[in-house]
Amino acid sequence: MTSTVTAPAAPAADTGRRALAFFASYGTLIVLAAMIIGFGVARPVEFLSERNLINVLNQSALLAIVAGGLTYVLVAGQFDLSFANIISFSGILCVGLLERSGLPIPVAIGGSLLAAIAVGIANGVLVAYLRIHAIVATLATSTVLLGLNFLYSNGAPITLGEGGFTDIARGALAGIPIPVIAMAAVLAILWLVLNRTLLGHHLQATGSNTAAARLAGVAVGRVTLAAFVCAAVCAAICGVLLSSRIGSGMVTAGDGFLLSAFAAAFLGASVIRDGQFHILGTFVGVLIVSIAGNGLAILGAQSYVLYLVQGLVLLAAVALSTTSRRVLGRRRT
Amino acid sequence: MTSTVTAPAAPAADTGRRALAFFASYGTLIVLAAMIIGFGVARPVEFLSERNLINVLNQSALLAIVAGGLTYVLVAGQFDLSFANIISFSGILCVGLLERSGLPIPVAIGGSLLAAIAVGIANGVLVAYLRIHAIVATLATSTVLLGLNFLYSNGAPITLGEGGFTDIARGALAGIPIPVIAMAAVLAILWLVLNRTLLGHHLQATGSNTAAARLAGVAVGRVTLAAFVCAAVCAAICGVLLSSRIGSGMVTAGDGFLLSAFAAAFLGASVIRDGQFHILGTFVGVLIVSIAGNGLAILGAQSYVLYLVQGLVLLAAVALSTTSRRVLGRRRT
Amino acid sequence: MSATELVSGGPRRPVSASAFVEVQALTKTYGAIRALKGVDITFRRGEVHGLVGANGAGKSTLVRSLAGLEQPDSGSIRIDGVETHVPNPSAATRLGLAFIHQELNLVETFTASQNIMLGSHEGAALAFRRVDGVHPAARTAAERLGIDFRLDRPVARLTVHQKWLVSIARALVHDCQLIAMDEPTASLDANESARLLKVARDLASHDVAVLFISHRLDEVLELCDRVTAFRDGGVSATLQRPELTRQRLVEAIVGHESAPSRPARRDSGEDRPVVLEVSDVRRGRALTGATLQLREGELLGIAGLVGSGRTELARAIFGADRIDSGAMRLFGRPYAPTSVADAIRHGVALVSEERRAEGLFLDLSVTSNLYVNTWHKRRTRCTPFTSARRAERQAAEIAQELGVVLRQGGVRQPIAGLSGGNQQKVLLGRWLQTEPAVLLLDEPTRGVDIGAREEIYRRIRSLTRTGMSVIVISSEFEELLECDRVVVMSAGSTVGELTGASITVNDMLRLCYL
Amino acid sequence: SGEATSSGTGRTLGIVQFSGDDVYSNNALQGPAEYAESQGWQTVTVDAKGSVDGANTMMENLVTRGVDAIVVSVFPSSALGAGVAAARQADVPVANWGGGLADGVLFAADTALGDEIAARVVSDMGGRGDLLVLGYRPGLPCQDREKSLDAAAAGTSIKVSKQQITIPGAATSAAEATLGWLASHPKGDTPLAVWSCFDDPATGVVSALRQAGRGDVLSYGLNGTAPAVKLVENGELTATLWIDGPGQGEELAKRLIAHVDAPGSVEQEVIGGATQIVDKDNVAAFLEQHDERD
Ligand SMILES: Nc1ncnc2c1ncn2[C@@H]1O[C@H](COP(=O)(O)OP(=O)(O)OP(=O)(O)O)[C@@H](O)[C@H]1O
Ligand SMILES: Nc1ncnc2c1ncn2[C@@H]1O[C@H](COP(=O)(O)OP(=O)(O)OP(=O)(O)O)[C@@H](O)[C@H]1O
Ligand SMILES: [Mg+2]
Ligand SMILES: [Mg+2]
Repeated sequence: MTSTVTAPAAPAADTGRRALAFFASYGTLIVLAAMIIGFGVARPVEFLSERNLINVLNQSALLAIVAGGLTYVLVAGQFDLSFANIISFSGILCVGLLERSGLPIPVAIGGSLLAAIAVGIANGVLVAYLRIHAIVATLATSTVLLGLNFLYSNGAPITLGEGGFTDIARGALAGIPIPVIAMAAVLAILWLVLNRTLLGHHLQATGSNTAAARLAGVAVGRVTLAAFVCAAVCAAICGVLLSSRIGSGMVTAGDGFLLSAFAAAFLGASVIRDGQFHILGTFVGVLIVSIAGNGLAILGAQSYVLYLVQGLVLLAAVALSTTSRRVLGRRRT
Repeated sequence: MTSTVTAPAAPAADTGRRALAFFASYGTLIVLAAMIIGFGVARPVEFLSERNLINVLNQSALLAIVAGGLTYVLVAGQFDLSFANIISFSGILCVGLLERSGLPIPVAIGGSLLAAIAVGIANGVLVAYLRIHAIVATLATSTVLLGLNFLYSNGAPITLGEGGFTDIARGALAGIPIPVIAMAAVLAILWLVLNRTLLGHHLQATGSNTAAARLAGVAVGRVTLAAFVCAAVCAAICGVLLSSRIGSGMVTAGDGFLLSAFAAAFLGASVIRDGQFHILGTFVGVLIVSIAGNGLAILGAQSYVLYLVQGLVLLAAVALSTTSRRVLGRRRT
Repeated sequence: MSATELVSGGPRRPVSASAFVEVQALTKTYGAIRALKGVDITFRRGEVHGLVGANGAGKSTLVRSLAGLEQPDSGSIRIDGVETHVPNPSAATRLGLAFIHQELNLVETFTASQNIMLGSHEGAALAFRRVDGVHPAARTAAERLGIDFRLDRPVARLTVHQKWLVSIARALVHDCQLIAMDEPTASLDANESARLLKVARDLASHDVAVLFISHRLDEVLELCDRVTAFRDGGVSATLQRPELTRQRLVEAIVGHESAPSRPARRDSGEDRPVVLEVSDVRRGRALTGATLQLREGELLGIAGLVGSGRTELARAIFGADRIDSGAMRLFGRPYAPTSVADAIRHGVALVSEERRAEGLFLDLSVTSNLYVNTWHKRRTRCTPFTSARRAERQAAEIAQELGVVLRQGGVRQPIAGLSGGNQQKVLLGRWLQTEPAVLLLDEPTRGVDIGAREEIYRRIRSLTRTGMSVIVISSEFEELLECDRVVVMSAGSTVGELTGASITVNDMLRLCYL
Repeated sequence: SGEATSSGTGRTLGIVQFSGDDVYSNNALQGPAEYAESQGWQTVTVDAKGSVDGANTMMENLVTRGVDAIVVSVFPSSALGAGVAAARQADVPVANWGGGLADGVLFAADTALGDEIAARVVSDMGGRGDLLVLGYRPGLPCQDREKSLDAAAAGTSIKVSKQQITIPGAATSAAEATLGWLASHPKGDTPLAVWSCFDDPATGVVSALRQAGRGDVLSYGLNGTAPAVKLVENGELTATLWIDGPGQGEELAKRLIAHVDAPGSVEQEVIGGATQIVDKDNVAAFLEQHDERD
């Protein structure tokens, strides 16, 4: 007798299993909590001040909105690389409609949302009906959008005069910044639609098994298109708020959101559920990304520390739940 | 009997079908040919000069090398966001080893290849063994690499003295620039390994259906790891050549390759085979991307035209074959 | 008389005594589900060892543990007396174990030959070799199974059933000492099943240990030297050849004797109105003229050999495929579904034969799987929102009614955690929720245990009594004996019809080969 | 385009933009373009899209196209090896606006010019307090400007903390860094200031200050872009250094053209430029002078 199978589950290992199960579900949340506690202990006065916490939410707001929209596309089993340019595009368009065409604020906002819907439809048609791989299709629309941005703005930022528009992102209602309110509203709607409506159920089915969804009578094409439109609308909301916040429309304003939104959504997929994208998870992912940035900035960390820590936090957050699941289950073939 | 369904295939439609089948297989190549003819007619002297054609190949070389490596990861059904930072990283490291540590050229190159292999192994372990989603894992290693780049270079470019190293990318053998030779060698090896060895066969099986491959006894983990290592090595070769070409190591030198490499690989997936990644296809994709850039630069197009045309070329190249396949087949449920 | 008995039946070998694999006190839990609770079982060289048991009894889990796909929680596996750890499938292959798994797992972009040979290439990973063309070993394995289609085409272009043959052939290329077959005949027709049983016996006579899982008791009775019955994750009985009778098997599986009831067939129902009329429907080479009528409340069977176009016909009726020519009428009105959704609106439902690829949302909950196309009925009144709690409560009721064994996790657990048979029941439930007038069932009992099978037919019967018309496609002709009428298809067209007392397995087979 | 004069007939000036959306450098490149056209040259502008490899590629493409001189912007000349080599081989003179001299780069415009504003920062702070420096080391001008600031702050009791911003996303990353820094530097008696190495991050700084409601923090930028001047006008940005980029560019073009007309007649040279600190006090006058910028 040479090689022995030692059963991994020893007698007293039951509490171990329970701990693993806990880590598997809540690993990502634990990392978030650990980060908050860590920064809170290191810099209690600055980090845990009410002002800074509201600040963190305010900084998270735009990312959360766009990552929420992206989550829809990911739930539908697709991919979107165009939302960063939609952010820039709708910002430029909105500011341009205000400043160049002199339209009133609601009309300008409405106009840029409509334009974003058109882009979302284009993405959806290319992917769902012409069956072009989502990465190519959205990369292409994204490039075309960049061209349109340049065409409309000539590459230069369009600056806003002081006016009502910049108050939108800078104002507050009952002490809560308007972007935070917008984030709460958008996430609530996204959650409700995804979990409590036909569209949401069909989205999940489509993402889970497209062939089966189609054979169950789900209008897979329309559902996919809807996901792209939702993502585009969220990106446009983010773009409008961003241009209001920075006071101008810029060709590359949205670029910084591309990777962070993906990081947030994929982080979120390891929150509680295993590998499925969902709105609450994405929000947790956004918080992790934002709090890491905020806390390190408060600590005044060097750039290289910033990057090293961000990378490791990203890994830790996912690895804790993933490896617990693996040790626990080893279910997936 | 009232409603009769008439068969869609009319009598003379046979040549139509054959044309469609042709477009389905060669649509992407047709777009490439159309582009070459278009630029050739517009600027015959400059565009079609031998000098420029060698130039185009030379400019494609680095992108082709890194996109070839990326193709392996895509064939294995994974994703890699870290290669852009591996390019910068290995460039900085190689230049640093030469200039700061005064090592001889082969040692410096070997050192940066080894470092890249380590990064590739890290990616592979995270994805294949810890089962972290490739997007999160490679985003994390990529961020950590960026931190290391800043740590090593302090953010500033490390400049090379004129010396043997810069001759590598600027030299030529028998009139053929060395990067072109490197590209040919790398692509040939990648093609051979993918199509004529067990590793390549297993890579394809893993990417096509991981569960089935594992059931059949393919060492899925090891194969996936190998794919990430290949991608990292190709990125490092690209990074070394790039630093030799530009004469310095820079923190952001590789960033421009991220989206172009994806565009090339996904364009390539529509070449001849339907939706499968392969080395020759990727090479065609690289040519499309490079020739569009080169031709438009020779025409002296405005930025917005550049982006609009590139987006539309991307779409056209894929849409032609995809829609032909769709009209032709409509097999898929 | 069973279909298999028609074509098989050979001499019995004496049982050899050399134990090859000994499983001792094996346990495996999935969360709170105890799939295996201390199983002891021995597989001997030269013996065909049957495993039977209800859905979810743990048969596949045992096989998967041997294959290195699952790591048992405790217990041991001894191979030739040596306690052995099987970390992954390639280790299992090296140990001389080969497997036909319950679910289809092929690399769609590879050719049949490449799929058969996948995992059995030896040598350095980077040595040059060609993997295209047809490998001689693959051809040999294919010939053994009587495969008559080309092995050098991508399996994506094969039919489901051809894919099954490929998957079986893969297990035969290995030079193995134990071969475990998890419901290998579920997707085969009578002829092929018989051939496979012959292969199994052949292997046993060459001193290979054969492990054979099936819900078709006739096959088990005919083939196996010894049968172990599973119940709830444990062994409920082990029967040797002399004591092996159908009755005792049934007893061991369900825990009590259940008489296979054959409900009285109804009259042909000539007087009832015709609900669905299919006239000369054609599509490519798969459908070359199908004609049939379905009456209200009728249970119509479609018999045929695999590849005879039954699935294609069902898909055409269901709007999943366009037809080239021909016409259909539903309730007397012209019926030309433009899409699946359109067919569902017209009251047509199809439970597909390919459960995993075309039916299940593996990572979604049982509730989501059940309601995917009936969420609109779960809305809170006057709002566009579905009610989660009510939906789950009702889902639990429906699951109970269908006899789905949920155990822990209830209707919230991902359906991936249910055994194959239970998944099938959920799919049936999904389509019943759409309240169809015409229900098409393509191989509804594939992989379903005999208890559940009876339950499903009982349910179908009671559905027809409410006026629903049902079409059943099955490769197990005995099941079709339950039908009011049977249409036989061959090579894409309907070739005959059997009614009432004239429905016999023999007649069906005769028409198939006409 | 442009009416042909004797010297310029059939000649072309190639211009490599750093990135289509880098307003300041593109504005500066208007200088050489306009001057060259006034001399009867044609111009062709290409976009490196912010990628250093792209810049090398574009220079090669311009050489292939047969241009007679090249102006590139912002990328350090030391990282334009292949492009410069191609140009040298074809005897095409190269000038770099903002990237410094190198072998093969005949003329360069100095865009660092950071001393003036560095001195201003130190004097505004009274030589004490906390200063956040938002730098971008991959860019040569930013490197030099940071050095100027370090030199000015050396020997004072100003406490400097440094952060690197990212491009793209200069404004956003600057805002984030500023917010974090603000949280750990509450309003008090010590002077607080944020210096950005160019105006894009400075706009991010201003939005962070606004968001945090902090009127007590001084903020500085460089280049004098229109949005930054507007912020100065609104009193939100303390000061920015206007640099006459187009003027520098024009000088570069003059020398390049002289060189092409008579090779060897012009020395390798770094060109300075007109600068002016724009703050609340002189912004009105500044805008009057430069009304074409708005
Ligand atoms: N991946 C899994 N996750 C959770 N539970 C599982 C998983 N696989 C199997 N089970 C559970 O383990 C039990 C045994 O399943 P198993 O597949 O072995 O049954 P079986 O006897 O093969 O049934 P069938 O005849 O339906 O194939 C079932 O209750 C099933 O729900
Ligand atoms: N995807 C496909 N590609 C090519 N031919 C196909 C395809 N699907 C079906 N066919 C052809 O259609 C014929 C009928 O297949 P179908 O699956 O309808 O048979 P079936 O009687 O339902 O068999 P089964 O019992 O396996 O379901 C087959 O002979 C096959 O050649
Ligand atoms: Mg089973
Ligand atoms: Mg069938």
